[in-house]
Amino acid sequence: MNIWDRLAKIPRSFIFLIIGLSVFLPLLFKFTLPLNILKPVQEVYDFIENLPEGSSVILSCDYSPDVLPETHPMAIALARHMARKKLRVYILTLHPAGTGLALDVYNRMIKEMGARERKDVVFLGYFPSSTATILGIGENIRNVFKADYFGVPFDSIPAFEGVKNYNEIRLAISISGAALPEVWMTYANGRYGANVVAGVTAVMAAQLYPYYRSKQFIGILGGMRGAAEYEKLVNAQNLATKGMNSISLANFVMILFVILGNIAYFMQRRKRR
Amino acid sequence: MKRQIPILIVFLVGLLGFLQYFVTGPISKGIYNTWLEWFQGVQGMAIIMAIISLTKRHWTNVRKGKNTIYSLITLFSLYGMMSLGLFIGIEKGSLFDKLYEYVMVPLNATTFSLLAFYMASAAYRAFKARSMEAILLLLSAFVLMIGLTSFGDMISKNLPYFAQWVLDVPNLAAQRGIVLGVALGVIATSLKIMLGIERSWLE
Amino acid sequence: MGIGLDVPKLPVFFAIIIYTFFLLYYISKARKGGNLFLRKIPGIEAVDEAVGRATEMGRAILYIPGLSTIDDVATIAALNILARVARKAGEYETDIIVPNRNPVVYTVAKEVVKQAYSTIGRPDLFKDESVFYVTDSQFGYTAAVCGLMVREKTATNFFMGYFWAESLLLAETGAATGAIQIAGTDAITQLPFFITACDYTLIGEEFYAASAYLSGEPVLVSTIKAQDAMKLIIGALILLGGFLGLIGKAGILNFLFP
Amino acid sequence: MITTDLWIWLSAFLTLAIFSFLYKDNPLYRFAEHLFVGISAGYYGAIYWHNAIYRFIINPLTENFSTFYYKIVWPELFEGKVYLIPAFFSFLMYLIPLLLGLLFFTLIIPKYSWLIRYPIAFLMGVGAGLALYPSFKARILDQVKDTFLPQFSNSLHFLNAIIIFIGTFTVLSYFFFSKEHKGPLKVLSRIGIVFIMIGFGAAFGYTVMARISLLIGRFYFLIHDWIHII
Repeated sequence: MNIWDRLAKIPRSFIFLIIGLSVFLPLLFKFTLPLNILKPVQEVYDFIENLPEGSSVILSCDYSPDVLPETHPMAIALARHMARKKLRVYILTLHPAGTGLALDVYNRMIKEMGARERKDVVFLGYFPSSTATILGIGENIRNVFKADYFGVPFDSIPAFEGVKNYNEIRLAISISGAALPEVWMTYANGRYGANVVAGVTAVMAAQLYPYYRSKQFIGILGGMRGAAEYEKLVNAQNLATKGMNSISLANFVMILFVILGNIAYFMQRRKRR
Repeated sequence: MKRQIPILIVFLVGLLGFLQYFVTGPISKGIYNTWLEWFQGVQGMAIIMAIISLTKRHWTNVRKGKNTIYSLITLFSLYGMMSLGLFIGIEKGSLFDKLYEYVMVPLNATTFSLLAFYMASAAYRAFKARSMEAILLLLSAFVLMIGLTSFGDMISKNLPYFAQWVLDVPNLAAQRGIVLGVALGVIATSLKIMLGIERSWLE
Repeated sequence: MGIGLDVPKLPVFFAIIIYTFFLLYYISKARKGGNLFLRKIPGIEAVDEAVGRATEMGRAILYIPGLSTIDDVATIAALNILARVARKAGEYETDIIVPNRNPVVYTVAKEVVKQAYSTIGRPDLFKDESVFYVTDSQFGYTAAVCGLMVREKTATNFFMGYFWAESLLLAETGAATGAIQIAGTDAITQLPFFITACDYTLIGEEFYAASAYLSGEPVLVSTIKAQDAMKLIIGALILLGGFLGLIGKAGILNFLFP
Repeated sequence: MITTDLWIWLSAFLTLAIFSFLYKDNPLYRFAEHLFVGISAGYYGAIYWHNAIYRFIINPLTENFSTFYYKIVWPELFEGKVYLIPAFFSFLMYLIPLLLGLLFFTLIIPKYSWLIRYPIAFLMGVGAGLALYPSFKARILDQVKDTFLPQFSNSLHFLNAIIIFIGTFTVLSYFFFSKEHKGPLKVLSRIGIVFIMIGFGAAFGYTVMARISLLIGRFYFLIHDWIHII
């Protein structure tokens, strides 16, 4: 039983343990591996950085709890940047199961980021029909946002002063694990020329990059890496950065497994011939 | 009666659904919206079929005393959750919503996250460079798996851009070629169903 | 009433009409006995070799007809190939094991295997317990079949039909037992796992073509022929567009695209 | 340190129950699996009732019936003329999907369960009919148009366009079955399989990362929301 036979006989649960640890351990420690900022993310940061104080921005958290690991850190990192820039942020969701997480971003902006309720940030809750909502904002936000999630009427919300539609809304950010950013792009950008940014899971990002290249999106945050890059830009490294460390280590271990497995396979075949 | 009328329904409903695209005016808008509304309504009611077959299967288990406790758990959670949603409501903060967030989501996410473990074990035990095709596949996968992580940044500044390029160009061409073929297959199936040639769904 | 023709969309209308014509043309030709040529799919020899291998080793063949329902195109294709594999297994008198996840597919699969044995004049070879229903649960079925692969030490594993995430588990366990494995599916997301873990994989349409070739069933063969005809047109259009684009005249074709 | 929120405890328990399947199949896992099957069926049952059945059949049915009813009882409520026929017709229209949907219940009565073919026929018809135009346009025509080459310019953009052109054409030729892969077709399909393998490799690399992100989410939940280690 030379080394290769023994290697070929490693029990499955041992492999599970190794990959489990390679994902789990990086979460415990606070260290940052090098991470370059790619253009699609840098352009989002630069765009928000150049917005004058008090500009209005829509943050649409169109994701449900099951894609939380990749999308929620994006929303929080973007919210932190916009709070620091003293922008006026309107938070809503077009996903039926998105209300809870959108509310969490709202509460964090008030408690941790010093945004003043209904002056710097407004929470508007869930809107069932995405197309009608996006088009409605293009006409007049007064007809769409009649009151905030807590029932405070449109007119007594200072954050809405002087804002009628996309002409006064400098940016619409849609974060989602589904195709909602595409709906924002098709109608908000396509019909009203609004600036749109997409924050999507890695799987969805591949489909949206062609629209970034044709400038229909200002920029795109893709998967855990996109979130980690933005956390690095606003230097508030959090879940996404730790997540990137886990992904890097786990991918490395996965590649080692493939190489090791192939070596054991070929060595054994040569021995048998 | 059992076969002719369903095939007639499929043909007429399908034909009208297809032709309305090519006619402008209120008539075509009317057909499109009505078809879409009725489709969503009837499809919603199709869940009845799924729930009936699920109940039938687990109820026979209970009656035959096979796997009873587990089948009872399925039946109880099925009708419990449904009646909560139907009679008490599905809004934010309702018990139904809490069960969704604290029971269904973790079960779903954890079940799928098991795949990360199975992939690692498959990477070691099964992914062999048996053929030229498999070698190419593994190399392209490595480029992605290294390029888009911190190791990619360590190796060289433009490795992430190369990984992105592999996604944007060769991968896009391959996916497009496959999508063209699959789309032709899907359309052929739809046409055969509408024309009553494909009848396997009638059994 | 304001009814008008939406002219820019008409190219799609004519394209669908042409496609329907090809379908009906080839189906009538096939039904009138005209021979429709389909090239031999390399995967089909691999199927016969794999059955031969199991006979040499004197061990059973495992055939999984996918985890989807009976109306799924992939399941129908899988059952066509099962008929061929069962016939070959009968000729070599090698056992075949067919575990099923869907009750309806189970009843059809049993009929297919019984039919296969009687067509080669060996109805006695058919063992009733060789084709069985396991469970409806995705991972429950997978765990049971993986256990079977390791216990029975099947020499050849076939994974034909539609699969979800469990494809990885099945292919990996089979590879670890050293069995020859052949897969065929149109589940695009699962193909990478099958390609690296199996000895041969029928990719997407190749899988349909193989089942059409093996079953020789007129509607199936003519569908492949009609698709090929459309592929010729699309290929020509791409070449034309490419050439015209190079000389900056691609605009001529814009009328084709609504 | 450890959270006191019982809901979090329940989620943590279920998460560990599913993870236990990694070691081996056990009663804890089977409980969680059967709970999952039941609760998700019940969830979709309620969601489809509110967002599909009620919204597209029951609600319009009752609304149309009430307008039709009031048009008879209080015609003066509607200044101008009262059109009974269109009101009745629009009410009737929403009876059709309701009746079709109710036919699903015949599944329980073996003698009449063939009636289930009518609603299925309607779903198949609408599904096939409505999908023909969009799928042909979006998945064939738009893809072909985007493969056309731009004018020559020694730029990366042009190089990419050439690669996409060659890749799409060769992958298409790989799936051509009416002629033996000999001569030029053999070369084309060999190039095609190279592109296919690169495509599948990229998709594979992506799936690995997507699954690991989910696993990170579960571990983070256990050590942050449940036991507050970090």
